[in-house]
Amino acid sequence: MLSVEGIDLYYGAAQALRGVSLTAEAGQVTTVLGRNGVGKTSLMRAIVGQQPVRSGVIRLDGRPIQNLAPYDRARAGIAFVPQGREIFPLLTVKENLETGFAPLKRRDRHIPGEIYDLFPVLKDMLHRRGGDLSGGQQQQLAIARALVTRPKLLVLDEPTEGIQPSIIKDIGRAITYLRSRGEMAIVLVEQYFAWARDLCDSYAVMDRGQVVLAGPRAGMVEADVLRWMSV
Amino acid sequence: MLRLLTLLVLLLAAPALAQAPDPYGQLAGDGYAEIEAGVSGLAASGDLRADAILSALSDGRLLVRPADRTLLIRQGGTLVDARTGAAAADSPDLKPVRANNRVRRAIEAARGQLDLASPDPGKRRIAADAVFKARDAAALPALDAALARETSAPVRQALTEARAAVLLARPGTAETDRIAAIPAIQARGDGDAMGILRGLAADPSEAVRNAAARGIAAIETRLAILGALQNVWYGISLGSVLLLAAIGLAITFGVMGVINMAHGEMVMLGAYTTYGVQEVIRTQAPSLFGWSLAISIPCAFLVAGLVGVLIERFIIRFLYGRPLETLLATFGVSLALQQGVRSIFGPTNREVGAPAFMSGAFDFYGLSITWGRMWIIAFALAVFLGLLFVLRRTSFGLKTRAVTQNRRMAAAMGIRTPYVDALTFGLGSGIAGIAGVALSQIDNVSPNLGQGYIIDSFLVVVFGGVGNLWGTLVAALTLGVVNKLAEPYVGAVLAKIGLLVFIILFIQKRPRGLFALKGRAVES
Amino acid sequence: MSTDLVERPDARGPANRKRETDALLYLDDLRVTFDGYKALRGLSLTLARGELRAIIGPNGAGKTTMMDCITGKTRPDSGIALFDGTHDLLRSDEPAIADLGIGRKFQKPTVFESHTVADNILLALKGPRAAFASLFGWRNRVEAARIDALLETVGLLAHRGRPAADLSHGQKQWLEIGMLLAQDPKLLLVDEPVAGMTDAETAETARLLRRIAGEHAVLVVEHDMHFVRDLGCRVTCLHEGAVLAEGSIDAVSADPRVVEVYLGR
Amino acid sequence: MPSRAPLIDLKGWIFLAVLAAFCGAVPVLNLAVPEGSGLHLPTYLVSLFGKYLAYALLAVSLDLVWGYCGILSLGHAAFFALGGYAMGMYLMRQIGSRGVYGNPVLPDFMVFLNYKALPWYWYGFDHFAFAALMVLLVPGLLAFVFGWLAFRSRVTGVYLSIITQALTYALMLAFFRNDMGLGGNNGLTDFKDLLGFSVQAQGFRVGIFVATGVALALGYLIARVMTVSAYGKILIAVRDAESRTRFLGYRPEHFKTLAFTVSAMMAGVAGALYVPQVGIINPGEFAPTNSIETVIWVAVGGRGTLVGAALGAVLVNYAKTVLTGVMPDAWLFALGGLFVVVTLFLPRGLVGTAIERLGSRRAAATLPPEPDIAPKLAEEGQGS
Amino acid sequence: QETIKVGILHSLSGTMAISETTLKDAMLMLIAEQNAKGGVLGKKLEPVVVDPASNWPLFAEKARELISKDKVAAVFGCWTSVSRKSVLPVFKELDNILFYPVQYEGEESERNVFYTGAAPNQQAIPAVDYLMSEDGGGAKRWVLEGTDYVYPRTTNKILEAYLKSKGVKDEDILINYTPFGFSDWQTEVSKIKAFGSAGKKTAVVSTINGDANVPFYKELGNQGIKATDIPVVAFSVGEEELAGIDAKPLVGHLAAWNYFESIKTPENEAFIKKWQAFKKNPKAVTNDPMEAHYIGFNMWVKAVEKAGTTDPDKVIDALPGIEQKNLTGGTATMLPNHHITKPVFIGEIEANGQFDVVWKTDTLIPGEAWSKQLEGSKDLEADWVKLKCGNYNTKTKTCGGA
Ligand SMILES: Nc1ncnc2c1ncn2[C@@H]1O[C@H](COP(=O)(O)OP(=O)(O)OP(=O)(O)O)[C@@H](O)[C@H]1O
Ligand SMILES: Nc1ncnc2c1ncn2[C@@H]1O[C@H](COP(=O)(O)OP(=O)(O)OP(=O)(O)O)[C@@H](O)[C@H]1O
Ligand SMILES: [Mg+2]
Ligand SMILES: [Mg+2]
Repeated sequence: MLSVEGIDLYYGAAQALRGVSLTAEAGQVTTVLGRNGVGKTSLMRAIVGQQPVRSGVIRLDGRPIQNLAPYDRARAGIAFVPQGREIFPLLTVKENLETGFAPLKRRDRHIPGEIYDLFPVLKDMLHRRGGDLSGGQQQQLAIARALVTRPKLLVLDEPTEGIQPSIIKDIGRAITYLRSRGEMAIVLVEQYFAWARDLCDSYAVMDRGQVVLAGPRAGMVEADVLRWMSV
Repeated sequence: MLRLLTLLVLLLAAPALAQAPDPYGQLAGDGYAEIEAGVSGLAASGDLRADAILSALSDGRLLVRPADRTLLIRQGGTLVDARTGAAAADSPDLKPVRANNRVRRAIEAARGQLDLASPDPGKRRIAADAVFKARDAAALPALDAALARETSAPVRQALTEARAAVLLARPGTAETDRIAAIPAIQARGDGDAMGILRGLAADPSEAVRNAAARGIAAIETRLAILGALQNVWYGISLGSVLLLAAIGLAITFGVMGVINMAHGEMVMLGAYTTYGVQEVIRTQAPSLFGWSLAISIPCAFLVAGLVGVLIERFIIRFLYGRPLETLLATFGVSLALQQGVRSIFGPTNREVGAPAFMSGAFDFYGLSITWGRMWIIAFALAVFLGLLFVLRRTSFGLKTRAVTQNRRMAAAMGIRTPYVDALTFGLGSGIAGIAGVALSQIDNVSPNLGQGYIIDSFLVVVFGGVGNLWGTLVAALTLGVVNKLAEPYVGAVLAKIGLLVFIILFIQKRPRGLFALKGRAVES
Repeated sequence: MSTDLVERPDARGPANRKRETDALLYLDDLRVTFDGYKALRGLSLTLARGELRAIIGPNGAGKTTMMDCITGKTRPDSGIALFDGTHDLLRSDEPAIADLGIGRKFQKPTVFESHTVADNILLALKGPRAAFASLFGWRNRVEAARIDALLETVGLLAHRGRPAADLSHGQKQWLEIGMLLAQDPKLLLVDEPVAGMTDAETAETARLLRRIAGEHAVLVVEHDMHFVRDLGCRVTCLHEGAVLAEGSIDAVSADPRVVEVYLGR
Repeated sequence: MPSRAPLIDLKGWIFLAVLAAFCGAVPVLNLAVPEGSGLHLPTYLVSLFGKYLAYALLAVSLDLVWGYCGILSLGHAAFFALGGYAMGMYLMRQIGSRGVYGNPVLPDFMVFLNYKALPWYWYGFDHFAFAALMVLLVPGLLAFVFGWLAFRSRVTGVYLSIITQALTYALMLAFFRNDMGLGGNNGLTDFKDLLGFSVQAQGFRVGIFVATGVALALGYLIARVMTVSAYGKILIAVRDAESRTRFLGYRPEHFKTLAFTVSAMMAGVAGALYVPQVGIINPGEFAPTNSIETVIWVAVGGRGTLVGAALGAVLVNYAKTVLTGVMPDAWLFALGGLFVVVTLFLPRGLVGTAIERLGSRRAAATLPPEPDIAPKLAEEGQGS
Repeated sequence: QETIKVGILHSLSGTMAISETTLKDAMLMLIAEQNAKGGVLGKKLEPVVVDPASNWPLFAEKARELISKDKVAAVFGCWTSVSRKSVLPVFKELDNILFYPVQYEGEESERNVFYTGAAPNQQAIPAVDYLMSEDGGGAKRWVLEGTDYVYPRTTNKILEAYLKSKGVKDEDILINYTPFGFSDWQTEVSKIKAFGSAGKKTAVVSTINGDANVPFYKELGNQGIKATDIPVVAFSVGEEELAGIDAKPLVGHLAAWNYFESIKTPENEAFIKKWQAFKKNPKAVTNDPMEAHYIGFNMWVKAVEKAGTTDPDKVIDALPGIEQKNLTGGTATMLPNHHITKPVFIGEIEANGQFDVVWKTDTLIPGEAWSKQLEGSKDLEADWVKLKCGNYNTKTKTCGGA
């Protein structure tokens, strides 16, 4: 579904990604691991179009998308849960969710009930301003908002940050459920190793802007991965 | 029938003036004094042609042939002799009989007497007022006759007042009559009534003086209350102007965060559009003039909105995330737009006319309410509510708010940000343009029009709390009312200075404006 | 710990009773309402000098709000908050509270973006805070060494000259921790320090905080239960603006109510 | 090592050198070179340059608070004008009995508006020292009181900008009133001499030009001292994340008030030097657009660079002088266009962009990524 | 070929552009016309136009530039008093000539300035006289409504003194000032209305300036104040200003000027025709300050020819005594006090935006630099021919100032 082929990304003069490649398949979870500052977020930004890549190709269903504007990528089926949540602070929770209607056809413009099953707090807070929620509540809202667009590709950048353990478990179940439907490809950036390992079908480990280890979970050697992730 | 009655009345009055000089000759005379005498004479003479001659005079259609000082009336393309009604030949040396204020005043008074017998109650009422103002004793018989047959209550009252005024002004009215006249004047209760009663302070009769003093006291309280209400009304009206001027800015600045110095110029463009529309209507379809403002509204919205979209596409869009620089760029745009309009339309004011429904005033329980202001208030509220609806209830409004709060994330949600940005800026500019249509009715239509409103607009938006439409509404009305309540006491300048100081102090108390949003959502 | 509140009559009369406590931080019955939503509903907590304490609790339980109250950012509707015996936190503003020796790391890292990493630490270093003095005074070499030592601790030595704006999310977290250490406060309030850190870093952070405790009191909010376990300290679980459970990690995590609202199954 | 930036860096040296050369050359070219020579500099240009330098000082003062402290003051014209008025009042008193009515005490406008005695606030202005003190004190005090109130109440961003604008607007209206006893719309004019020198004399014009140059250099140095010290770092921290500094124990209101007050005094001095060179001070100087123009000079030159502010002021005003003469009917297009072009293509202003191009990333990085005036709607609420 | 340069110093942008731009065009027309006649002293005239942008210090700067850099022989310019005050020192210092074409508050006579607009005694006082007369309506109560700046203040001071000398009582005079560019006249107009309803005939003397006039008149119209009730006489509202207002509700309100476009003389008709051709606009209107420039410019030409040089010193000495026919009849003479003699007309507004002259002075009125009504100036006299002084005190027999 998604294939990233040898992209380079720069912030000004500083290079953040060097020839990074990654693939994600429908019905599978691909997890990206790595220490702080190695370029995970940069890779996600490149995929969703928030940061331009200097070279390399990004394909969605075989179509190169690296030159599309972010909103066109969203319309092509990419949804993004950014690191740092990026809730619309002055919109209510409901309105935050409704921003996800933009790429949908008119008849699809409703909020799927399963979202409230997944994150029951949101239902109680529908009319509170997004910015007033607690950190963890915002994180839940960010995931829910991405799901409203019914994406083909869901990009999650550290979705468990600041979330209470029980809900992390719920999110894990949700990801498993979404994967099990087999329609959606999921890219997951995570620091919480054990959790990510249990969820993923394939993995990639990054260091200094490069992918240093990658493969299906079956071939994952925990010690190798952890070596790249310790200081 | 009525005409006949008038004639009768006038004939009855006529003998007293039998020795008077020929009014026709006087009208053809040189000095204004002579012409004035002619007018009064004509009215009093009971001449059936008086009405036609007076209206010709006030329209400048009354001509005099210098050779024999004959008066002629121009009726359409033809000339008739004023005295005989016979057709007359045109000649190049005809001169119009000139009217100045003195003559016009005489005409008004004269027509007042004549119209007292008009079949149209509206006209009779106006006539009664004219008599009230003129206080000409000669009108007394006509007044009495008119009173005797009057059936409409308001006209009756006006006639009674006029009669009382004439009686009080006429020397030699009996004391009892004078005292009897005072309540009618007192009931009128306005400044004019007060003036008349004040004039009685030197009356020889103690009873009259006392009655007048009581009348004055009663009117004074009434006027004080009315004055306060009137000031509130003025305040609301000023507030509505502020609201109109600020409301577009509440979008471009309040919602989008662009420090839009060119906002005033968008207002100006709207006003010039109104001018343009009226010019076209004047030349192409004069009958539509009454609709000119209604037609201008969508035109102004489109013109200013389009310019707004262009500004956004070519300049502002490169500046998101650098809001301060929008100040610089839009200031540049504002200079260029001003000069552009100056180059095209010239530096002087352009005339924008007021359709009939916008002019004049009506009396509302003693408050004088001008139609123009009332429509502007209604219009401002309508624009406000419309905008509120768009922003709060439509999906475009939701997208606008999402984009302005977090452009990058909005794009990631699939919202076409460039499109939303351009339309939002266009909407704000278009609304500024609409405001220009209204402002063209009360202010100069000149290249500087916008400059006069930009500071106040920013003040209103900030005072109300940036990004809060209701705040803008309340702020505009508050500032308007406070300003107008203070103005009669301290004068316009100090009132304005006081208001500015008030805002400065107020912001200390509420650093984020009147209707600041609270909570984490707005903290930085 | 002896943490009871002692109320002594004041010379000025009974209304001005002077309150004293032995605890470093004494919170009693704090209540906070936002637009009708009760974020804190009678929160009470005491922290002894040098104590390390972990706070857990569901999202929205009021943990951050509690820190806001302690640091003067939010004024509670009612309640008592005393620091270091007698200082009434509810009557002081943020700089005064910081001056008393309370430092804070924010849940969302906030650093001075256009300053370099080193300057961020520099600004946080303990020292005089007056405007006029800062015009003329300048930091000495000892402090330079201290800055380097701190940067070493938080692993940002290599980034010392970069503007803080260029750091990644996790690096900013570390920088904030560095700034907090630089302040050398009596009480450290640490809101979710290990969010976004790798497991190794998490363990390292736990060690760091344990080391600091003893000399300083530390209040840590965190959702990472491994980390909380590593801290090896008393744990307080908040729920709906009040304390739900308090005790050792084992006791708290075995509490069925905590499992129900927080840990999940 | 967080080393202290040098008091005068490279661009500072260049700036001071150019300024010194300018202040040295102008008198020579004007006084020493004979009038017929092609090199001769006419006196009117000396005054014109002097005016630019006064504006440059105003721009530097604004940059101090805007560039380093994030206070976008739209009211600096007020401080400038107040300084100008203080100087103007001194100059008026120097006229003595040489006014048209020959009144030894009352300025002309008071005579013909029937003033019987000098209003109290005119006392003392016959002494230069007093007037000079007022040039500093009046703007300084106003800025102190205003700043203290506003900063303590945490009025920031656009709210602050707009109330500074309201301040200058209110002052403008007040000074336009004839009852203020300051000449109303006509302001103060027809100056004769300053410290005994005739303001018309060529020597005086050169002298005050040089004095303005020196004041500019001093102003620059003061601003540098303030910005390179620890104070300056804290100022920038306040600009970037004011509330965060509070949690570190700083009191932002103190820092801001100090900078604002010093800046206002500098603006006052600029105004005082400006008035004798242009020969008039009138309430129009309080006009909000003047403040906005000052902001624009700074932006054109490069915010947060000080040198850029001075350069921007000189360049924009020079452009204005030339354009109003060369293309009187269309100069606004040119000037407006210039502003647009600068924003679009030189986002950090002339000097800022030059520094960036020269690769000195660090210096340029003192600019915040997101200036703080606009309503911060886009920011996430969970911060701090 | 060598030319004689003439400076034109009128704002082409900013708030004053609305009034001053026309004067720039008028000057260009006059110069072109003179050149067509062969120029002056055998040389062509070359206009130098600059834009002081309604900014007073910029006026001084531009004046300096015109004189020092462009070496103009004379400057025609300024509108507001403050702009004149701003350039005065420059003209004195550099010894050049300014022709100032606008009615002003008086109280000034400078060697380098020639005042071709009206002094208060040439506009304000005749207007009040008219309104007091039987023809004018016999006003007994007065509202002096002005913009708060020196011209209205001084004019109103003079008028107040004058009215009192005519027996008008204090309570029958209402003086009110509003700021520049004032646009919300509701309160002020209602105040006038109330003041005027006290039984005595009331008139308003308006010294409202510039942009504020349009909203003022619009509000008058809206509140239904007709000229027959309360006439308003204005000193700054001319044909040009009326072009921006729908004049129908204003018929009968008055203006006092020394020139009206509607006055029928052969000179005026020719002038209007030339102007409309020059502007390529058959609707272009002429006004009083334009005539002032017309007079001033022609006087300057004559003086240059008389002096045989454009040297300002010589021209200044040659100017007093020069005569020039007015466009409205009669001949203006430059007086020793550098003001000119003028006829005064009172016109009533007509529906087409023109004025109908309802009254005029029998003779030309000489402009007075110093008002006889004001305490401080009644002893002053200006005479640049004999006394060589602009403010000679007839009591102390000294020339004031330096
Ligand atoms: N906006 C930016 N400007 C300049 N450099 C940046 C920017 N954002 C990130 N970087 C740099 O790019 C590198 C990669 O950052 P990125 O945010 O992708 O890391 P990450 O792997 O997501 O880290 P973390 O786990 O801390 O979130 C880092 O060295 C960081 O300093
Ligand atoms: N300004 C506000 N307006 C309305 N509700 C608010 C406001 N601030 C906080 N809240 C609510 O108060 C509750 C407590 O928030 P707080 O941030 O203290 O939670 P927390 O315990 O820190 O959660 P997390 O673990 O997710 O960070 C939340 O439900 C939040 O939505
Ligand atoms: Mg990241
Ligand atoms: Mg929290």
